[in-house]
Amino acid sequence: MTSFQENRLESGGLIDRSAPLNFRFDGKSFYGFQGDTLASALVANGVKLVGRSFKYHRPRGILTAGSEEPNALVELRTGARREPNTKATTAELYDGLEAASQNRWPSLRFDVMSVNQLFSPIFVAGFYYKTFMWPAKFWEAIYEPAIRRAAGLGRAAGVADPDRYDKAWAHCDVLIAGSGPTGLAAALAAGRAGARVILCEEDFTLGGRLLSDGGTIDGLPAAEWISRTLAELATMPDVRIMTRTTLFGVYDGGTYGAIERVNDHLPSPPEHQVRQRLWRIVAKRCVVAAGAIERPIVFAGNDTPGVMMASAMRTYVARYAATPAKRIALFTNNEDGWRTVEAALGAGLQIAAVIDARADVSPAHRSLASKGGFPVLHGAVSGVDGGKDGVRKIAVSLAGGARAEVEVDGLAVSGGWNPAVGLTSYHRGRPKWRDDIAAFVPDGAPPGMVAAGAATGAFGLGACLSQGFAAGAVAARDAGHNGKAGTAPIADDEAFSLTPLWHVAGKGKAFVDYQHDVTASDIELAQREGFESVEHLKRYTTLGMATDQGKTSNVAGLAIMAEVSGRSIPETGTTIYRPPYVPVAIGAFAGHHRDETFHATRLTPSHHWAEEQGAVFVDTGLWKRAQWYPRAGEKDWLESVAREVKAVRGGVGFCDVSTLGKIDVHGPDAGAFLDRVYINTFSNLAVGKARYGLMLREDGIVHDDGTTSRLAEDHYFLTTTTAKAGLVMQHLEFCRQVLFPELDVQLTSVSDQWAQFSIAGPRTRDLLKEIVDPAEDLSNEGFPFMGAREVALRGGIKARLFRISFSGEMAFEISVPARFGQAMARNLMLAGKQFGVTPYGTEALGVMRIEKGHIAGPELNGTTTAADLGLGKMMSTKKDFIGRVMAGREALVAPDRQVVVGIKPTDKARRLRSGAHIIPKGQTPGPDNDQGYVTSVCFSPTSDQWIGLALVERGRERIGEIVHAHDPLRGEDYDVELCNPVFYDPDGGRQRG
Amino acid sequence: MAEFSWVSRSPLEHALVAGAHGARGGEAGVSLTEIRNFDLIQVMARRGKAVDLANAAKERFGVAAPDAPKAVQAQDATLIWSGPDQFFVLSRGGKHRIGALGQTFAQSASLSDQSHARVLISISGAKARTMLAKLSSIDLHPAAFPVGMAAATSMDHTSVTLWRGNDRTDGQAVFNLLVFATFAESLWHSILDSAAEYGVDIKHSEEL
Amino acid sequence: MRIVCPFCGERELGEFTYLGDAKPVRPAAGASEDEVFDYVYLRDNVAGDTSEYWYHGGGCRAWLKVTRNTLTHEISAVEPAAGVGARQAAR
Amino acid sequence: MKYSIFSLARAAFSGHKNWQRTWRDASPKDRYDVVIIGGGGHGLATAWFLASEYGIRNVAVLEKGWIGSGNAGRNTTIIRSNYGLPGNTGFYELSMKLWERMEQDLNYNAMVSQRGVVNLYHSDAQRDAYARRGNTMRINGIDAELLDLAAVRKMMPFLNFDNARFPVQGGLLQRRGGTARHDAVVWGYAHAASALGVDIIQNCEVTGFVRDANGKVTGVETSRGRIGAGKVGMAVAGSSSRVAAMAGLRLPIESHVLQAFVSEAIKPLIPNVMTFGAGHFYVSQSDKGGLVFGGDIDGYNSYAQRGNMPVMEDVCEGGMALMPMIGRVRLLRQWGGIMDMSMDGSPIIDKTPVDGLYLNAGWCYGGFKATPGSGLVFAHLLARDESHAEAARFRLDRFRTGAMIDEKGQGAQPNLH
Repeated sequence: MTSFQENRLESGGLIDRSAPLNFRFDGKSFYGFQGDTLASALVANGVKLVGRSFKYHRPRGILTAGSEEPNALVELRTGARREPNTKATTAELYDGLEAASQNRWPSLRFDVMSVNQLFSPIFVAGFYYKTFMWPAKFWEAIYEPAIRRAAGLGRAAGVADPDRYDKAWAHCDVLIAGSGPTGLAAALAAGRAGARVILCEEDFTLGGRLLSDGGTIDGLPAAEWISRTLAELATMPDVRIMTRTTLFGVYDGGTYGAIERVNDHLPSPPEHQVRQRLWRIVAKRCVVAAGAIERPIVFAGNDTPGVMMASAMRTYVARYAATPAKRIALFTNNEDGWRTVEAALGAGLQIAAVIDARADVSPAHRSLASKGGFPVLHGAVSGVDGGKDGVRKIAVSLAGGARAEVEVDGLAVSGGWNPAVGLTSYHRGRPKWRDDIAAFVPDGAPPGMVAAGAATGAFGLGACLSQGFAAGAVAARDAGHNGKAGTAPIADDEAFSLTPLWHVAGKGKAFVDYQHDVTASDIELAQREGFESVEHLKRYTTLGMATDQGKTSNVAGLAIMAEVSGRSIPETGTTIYRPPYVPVAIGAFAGHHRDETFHATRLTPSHHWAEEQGAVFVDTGLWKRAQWYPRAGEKDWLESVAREVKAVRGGVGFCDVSTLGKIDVHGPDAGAFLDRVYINTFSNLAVGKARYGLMLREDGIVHDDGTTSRLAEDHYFLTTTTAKAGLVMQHLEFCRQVLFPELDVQLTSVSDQWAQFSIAGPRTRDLLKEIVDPAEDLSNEGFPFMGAREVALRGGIKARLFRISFSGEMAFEISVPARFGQAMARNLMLAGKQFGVTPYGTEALGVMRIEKGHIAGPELNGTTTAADLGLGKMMSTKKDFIGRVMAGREALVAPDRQVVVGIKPTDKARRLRSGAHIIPKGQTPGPDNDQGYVTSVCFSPTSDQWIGLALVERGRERIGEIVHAHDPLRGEDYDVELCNPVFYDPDGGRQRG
Repeated sequence: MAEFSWVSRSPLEHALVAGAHGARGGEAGVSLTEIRNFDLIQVMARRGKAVDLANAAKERFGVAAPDAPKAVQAQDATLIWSGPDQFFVLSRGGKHRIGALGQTFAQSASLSDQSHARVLISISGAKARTMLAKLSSIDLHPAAFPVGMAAATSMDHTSVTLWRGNDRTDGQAVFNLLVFATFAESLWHSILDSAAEYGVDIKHSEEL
Repeated sequence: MRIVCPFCGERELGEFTYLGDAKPVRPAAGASEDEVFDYVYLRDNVAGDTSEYWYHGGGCRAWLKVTRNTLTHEISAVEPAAGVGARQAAR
Repeated sequence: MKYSIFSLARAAFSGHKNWQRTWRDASPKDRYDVVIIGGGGHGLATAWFLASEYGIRNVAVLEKGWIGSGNAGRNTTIIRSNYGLPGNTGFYELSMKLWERMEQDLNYNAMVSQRGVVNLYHSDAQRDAYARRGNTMRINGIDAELLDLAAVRKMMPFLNFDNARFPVQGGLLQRRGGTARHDAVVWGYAHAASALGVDIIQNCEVTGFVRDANGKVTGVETSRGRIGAGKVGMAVAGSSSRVAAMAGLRLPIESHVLQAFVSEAIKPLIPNVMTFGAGHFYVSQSDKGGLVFGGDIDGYNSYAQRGNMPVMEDVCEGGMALMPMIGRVRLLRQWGGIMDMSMDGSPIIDKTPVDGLYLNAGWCYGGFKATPGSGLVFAHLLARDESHAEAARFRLDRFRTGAMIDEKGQGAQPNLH
């Protein structure tokens, strides 16, 4: 076993050399150390070529060391855990890590699609809008599939994600994004003041740029200051530090989104643990200490592997003790870039030259150059010689016009720094331009948020510390904490002088957006064609739309657009900043809401009893309801349902109807209240009686129906349909609190309090006599149809008994407190055994309601009126009620409306299906004679044929007419007769008997 | 004539398996206890009678009924705020039934029996807050949610009543949760899922 | 978004249900079809501060009247929907 | 310049130096026969149809920002004509037929991709509702197929069939439905309309209407001065109420935010457009590789063009419930568009009570797919002063008469449509 890493320094860095980690990249085995990212480990192993670009399949190397990386994207892990487009620069190395390069075939080094580069003169921005139009059919057949195959980057696993996710809430006074000097100083100040603090850091180590750039704070080396600070923060119980956590968005009311990569640094999450957790953080104040991102300079060949951001290069050297190159040049337009030279020299690397675009270089750097024995060239890099094995030579255009060449195997580039303005701009804020640093800085922020440090363009260490500290103190004070914050940490400010340089003219492709292969000439072309608005530019060229979200490309792109369109950069403006700050796994947003736990499940009081009986369940909203109870030997559900229906019609059966919404309406004005919400009158309902009610929406359309009983002078018990239970409660509360606050009425949902069963069939009374206390009079006189009252049951419990019927049979509904629901089901079986009692499910319930012509969900579809349903006469003319006026509009009372009618096939053996349309007999179906449709159907064991309900134009006037049921979707066409919707016992004798 | 037995069954009877759940080794981070034998009556002031209701409550329970999201401990009942001008009376089974309370509040309130409509779960342990943060958007920090604080809120899109009871003898906070009966099994599984990584100790009790 | 329920305190958006503009007042019994049409269908749809009905269904079940800016989502006032006056009268 | 592979190849030889602007950058004239407010897909399509079908070329399209900056550039690119109620059915099919010839009409590749739209169902009731709708489509000559579970499995084997809370039972398929590249639609209409003489005027915000003594609209005040007009057409979905208010009109419309999301680009994974029937989630995959998805509106009036987290979570929950294979795919960007939610969920294309002012509004979610159809029927109304046969039901007074076109049956509650 060897852990030889050719580009690893002997000492230094924040890696644990005692913990070697094995990993594979494109099948080849390597070693890195604990503390590495995949990118730093690849650097340490001398791997330069890591990916291929999106369009031209150009060889690409690692450009950055952070979440702004456009090039070094890999497929991480294998099998069901394969993650496409993972940034090697943020992937924490673990033992056994497997990664593969993307968007290449057959291999990274020999990629057939790199032939695209030959066609690059044609594959310019927006070329596809101008071609692939002929012949029209070829788009879907040929062009588009080819484009789709070529596009995209990595491959998703294509199978269910085996890992778990969850979501959590957190609350604090001060939320801090970033743990660099600014963030740590802010945490110190806020924590000392007594505030509840949450600090989020996307890295796995705290310190931000201090980890790469070092420095001296309060007289201590940066590393020591970090440990001292963390030790102090650890003593504060209300300061919470979350590493591997990125704050990705800000939402209204001080709610922030953050993603915690709980176990991504392991091969797979430990048992019972999640892979990632989505945080919703509610913060009174937020300090954005997200730092800044170094930006490239656009020049020909700037995408050659080995060209790297200057700050990234010193991160690899200083933090990871990994050397991206042996002989490097620096191309900079600012003072900060020189720090890479210092770091490289410190690590013993060779500096071939510094190309500084500025007219002048500081005396300190000039002497550094002479001491280090390398030249300082005033000019710009205008070309790169090299290929998939990396940079070999760079061409330099010197300020005087001469050219020079420098042999190097690595080029560090610094075009200046862009403050991370994302979080401050996500509420459609537009950052403002600052000439002195040639960058956009935040201009205001969402309420409660403030930026500090490099995120505002204050790049010096001293400024970061003092700004961060001040921001933390103010945030704590604003959140109501006035404890002593003490003094701010102190450090010097480094010089930062910059001469803007965005683009170096030269031959060859000069990349602005590396990942999407957008070049400087693409931007020029976009301008020429009128796509001058930055939003048009973005959309036409795809600039900034890649997985790096334009972090390295956007500002350079608009600077070039400004140049070619003759506007200033601020005039050109930025595109709208949109969350998330880094791409976030969709699984994390879902948390545990997937598979069977996607939504909650509601169980009826008799659920587990029904399960024991072998019931088949159906989802009704969130409910699981027994759909039917199959018995051995039954060949299909139709047979089971027919048996259940016959058992009810011929004897007795029962069904759990607890899913109906149940509402206690209390108070002296309860009756008056119900008069206003129902179309019919309830204030005159006698105590001990039930009545069917229909309520409208204010627009005159039917809202819901159900029976309401008067249990006492000031107490009604209202039922709703299962589907509308919540909505009706909300509506009634609106009526009570907002529309009619003068009424003394109180509402409570008692849906969960009562287990309610429908007991139906000619033997119902016999069954009830077994279970109800013999003192109760259940005779037709003692308990007439639509009676409702409390009764005692044998064994001592009280029940509410309602003589109502949905099936059309002699029937009661009985309610017992819900914890007796299971006992009730068992007792009904016991009491009814001698009468052949049969439990029935929702299917049989549906069959019997259709046989009886009762309306339900398919007819109450949100567009039907009371009259459409045949209930127009219920509308009281003597009172105001919700929906009364709008129900009278001309189109709602038009004579040709589609109204509920019964249908039966003329061929008795024919099956009906819902959704078939009704066409006059003998006519060819078309939009002009489409007269309605079939809403509900069933096989009626009672009629021994299929029957149904339909909404048909003028249907009630056409009873007896033969029409055509047209069902082209299922290839069926047949004649049906329009008939009375009440197929069973039309005069209602059975339910009254 | 058949003999009918009326066994009261908790909606959690099927789902609750007493013992350990989730991560093992070390003390369970979360303790869950279902309390099974209670009366729960919703009391709602009639129009213009809030003051009368308060007086009647004070007379019966010796404490003022809560007029803000709080749970007030009386000698043999807990009065839990459930909305403007309304509260729950939670008591050990049989102590304060709706019939008896109906007389107390006959002049001032409407009553609705919710004894069977809810399940009562008591949650405690070193990781109770951490676990609840996955389900509840309420700030449960000791300063924000002290003993006696209550909330009508939602967990996992399900309405619940949450309040902080007296601390355990070992000083751990106790969170009480009233959950709608028909949602109880579902929310129970969500709680177990959320708590599994900390280790869970599960039991039930007839004692309030 | 978070709404400060006057009864429960600050709560997250998911506990609330939106109804709409609170400005239109339900016409009294006997109002004409035109008046009711206006109430049911026409909206100012203001870009800026607007008063609207929200239901704290995931909490105390109170209907609230919320003053909110539709351009920024900032909430400047919340009161019980029946109005503070009506509520006091009710007590 | 005619676009083709040949012109592209020729241009390549000259280093692409000779391309002209895709549309002319016009300055406002004093007066136009028709002024259209709103340089989105609808406004530009209206201008193109006015010029190409109705011979009215003295037309200006006024856009307060950059063309396509409203919902045309902020949608999920889906096209379909699977509507179930008279009025919508015929109109959206008219639009679909225009999509099918758009590229040839405009000489611009808008990447109309008829990859199929499947609405999944999870219950018998949903199946029945889709059967009703699919049969309506067939009766109107529109393609529709009802898929059973086996057919869905075959077409989309990657869905969660095994342990779903609401198992998929089947779907309603419209094969001719699909997607189109939204920005290209805008640019294509701008390109073709500009070539026929239409003035496209960006950065020109309408600040008021000019009315004559009789109240007739005779022009508009703008940030670039007064512009006279024979007729003024509004196509400003998202801002309809605000613009109408300048003419003293109140509309049966509310503005709501609808979010959409796109993932990182990945190799082809999802072949068609799918809607989840047991939650709020729909998805397609762009030609560039991103999964483009969305769900329900946030649910409250908003002009903020950005959404909140609960809906974002709700959408991803739907996505994971339907296809748990997308768990590790990362969401790259989220944005919000302002929906012109009408009181019945269907659009309004009609004259207004103000003489000379014409309204195209209330598109709810249907705006993008309606683009070409909307352009044609609105151009017809502006040119002929009468409704196009396929838009005759999109009347402004239908709420007053009760002749609503309410596909979802939610009534006067815009946020539920």
